Amino acid sequence: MEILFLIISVFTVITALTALAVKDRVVSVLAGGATGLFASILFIIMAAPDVAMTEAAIGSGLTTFIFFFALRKIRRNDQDHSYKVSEVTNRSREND
Amino acid sequence: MIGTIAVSTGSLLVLVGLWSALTNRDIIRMIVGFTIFDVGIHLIMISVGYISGGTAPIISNLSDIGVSYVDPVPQALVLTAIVIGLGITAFMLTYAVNMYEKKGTLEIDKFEELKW
Amino acid sequence: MIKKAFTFLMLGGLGAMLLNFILSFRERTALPEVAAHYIEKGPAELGSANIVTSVVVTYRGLDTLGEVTILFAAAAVVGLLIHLNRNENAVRREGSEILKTASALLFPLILMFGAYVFLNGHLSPGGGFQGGAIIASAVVLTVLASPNRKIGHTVLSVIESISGLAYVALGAAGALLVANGFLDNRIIPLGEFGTLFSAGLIPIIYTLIGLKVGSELSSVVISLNGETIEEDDQ
Amino acid sequence: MEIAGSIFVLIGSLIFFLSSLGVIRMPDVYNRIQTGTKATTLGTIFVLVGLAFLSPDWTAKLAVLLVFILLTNPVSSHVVARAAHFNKEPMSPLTIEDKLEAKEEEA
Repeated sequence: MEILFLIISVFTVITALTALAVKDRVVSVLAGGATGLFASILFIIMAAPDVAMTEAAIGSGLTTFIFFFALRKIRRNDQDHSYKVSEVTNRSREND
Repeated sequence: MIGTIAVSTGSLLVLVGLWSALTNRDIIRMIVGFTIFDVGIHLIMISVGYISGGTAPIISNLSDIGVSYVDPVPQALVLTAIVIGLGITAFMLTYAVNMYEKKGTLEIDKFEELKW
Repeated sequence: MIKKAFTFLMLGGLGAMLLNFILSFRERTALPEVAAHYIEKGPAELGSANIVTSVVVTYRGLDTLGEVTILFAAAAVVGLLIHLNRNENAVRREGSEILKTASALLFPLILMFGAYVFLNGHLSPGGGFQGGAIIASAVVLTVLASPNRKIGHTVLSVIESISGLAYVALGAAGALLVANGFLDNRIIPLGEFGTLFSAGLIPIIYTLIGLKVGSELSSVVISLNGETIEEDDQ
Repeated sequence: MEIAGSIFVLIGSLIFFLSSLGVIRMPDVYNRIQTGTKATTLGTIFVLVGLAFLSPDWTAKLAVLLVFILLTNPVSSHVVARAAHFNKEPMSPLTIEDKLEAKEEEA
């Protein structure tokens, strides 16, 4: 059981680091949701099924949905959502 | 052993989330950092209530004696904390959307009104 | 540059504190006094098999009331801020026939599953918060399947206010009738341990919490899904 | 009983492994969705049947789970593929026919 716990902990940290390092916003949001999902497995092993259910349904499911709803509002004129500083600068200049 | 691993994982998640929230230039990814921070805090709280070899605090039989259960109080706290976390995330995202509508960008350096 | 150094310094300090915490962390071998009381006396006192439920609903019920209030405030602020500029006439691409049929079929099933989860909150893992999240996910499914349907907030707000009012009223009844305190669940008989209709008020209150949380999360989702005015690049 | 259940679970996990192999192996999004979903549906069914053998008193709940998976899994993969199509994800050059595109042009 400890080995399984250790492996899933490593996965949790790896997905969190992915959310930090990756360039694409969408992938970052998805990696954040995956962190919650792996953490809910950890909660089950630590004998907390209530918390695991809540984390899987709310922390991982609904939060990701809300992020995507917000991203859909944002992406309307930000078609190239891969994040580049120079582009953002140019666009704001055009708006001025 | 499980408790120690869980506390270490939670601390790493806290650090990663805070790092992401502090150093990113993109508001959406700062908010993702905050959710990761949340998950780390929840892991630490649950592992403080963990008792090695304990079972979940659900009593199927009143006459069961000698079964060791884990602490239910941190679990109840985390249960409410997760739901509040969703509310706070929705709130932050609403602000992000409104800021985007005002400025047309999500880059934090472009919001210069509050700079000193 | 200074900002970066400050960030490093802060994270380093926090990391050192957490490292210290990890190194001094010892797993508990015995329960603290309060938790031991909850586990030993809880089933006999309140009749709920799931101790987490009895802590959430009764022992720390006032905390839960405050928590639901915070969620209500968050939902209200999201609705207020996001509705400032809403375009009612925007048309979105409809979902396909398969998705619409499946969502019409699945919507009542998911609602039923949510009701199952919060009705059995005192017997098995689950409860109002989880059931509310499941109900909100059913609403997400309909919103995604037919995005052009206008979903009014009226029904949701009516359900939300009625369940909130009933929650506070039942809590006050516990204080007034039994005089054991706010949110006492023993104003109706406890019933047989381990059956669906047991544990006094706990299933009723958790159902109310489930309806309240479900309608609040659904209204957050619907608000965030609402269309905004398309800004043309001038 | 136990051996039969274990064999079913083993077949299920083998199908999972093959599906993940297919996700790496396939050339474009649509083929990946196809391998992924087909094999996860079948793999989950096998694992659930094996669990029903291993602990017979869960059978009713596992049957409900099976119905839910059979209802939702194909629909979700269909929606993902459709979204990828409308997002103009590139197809593999080996693709012969695109019926959705033809239907859109007709309409």
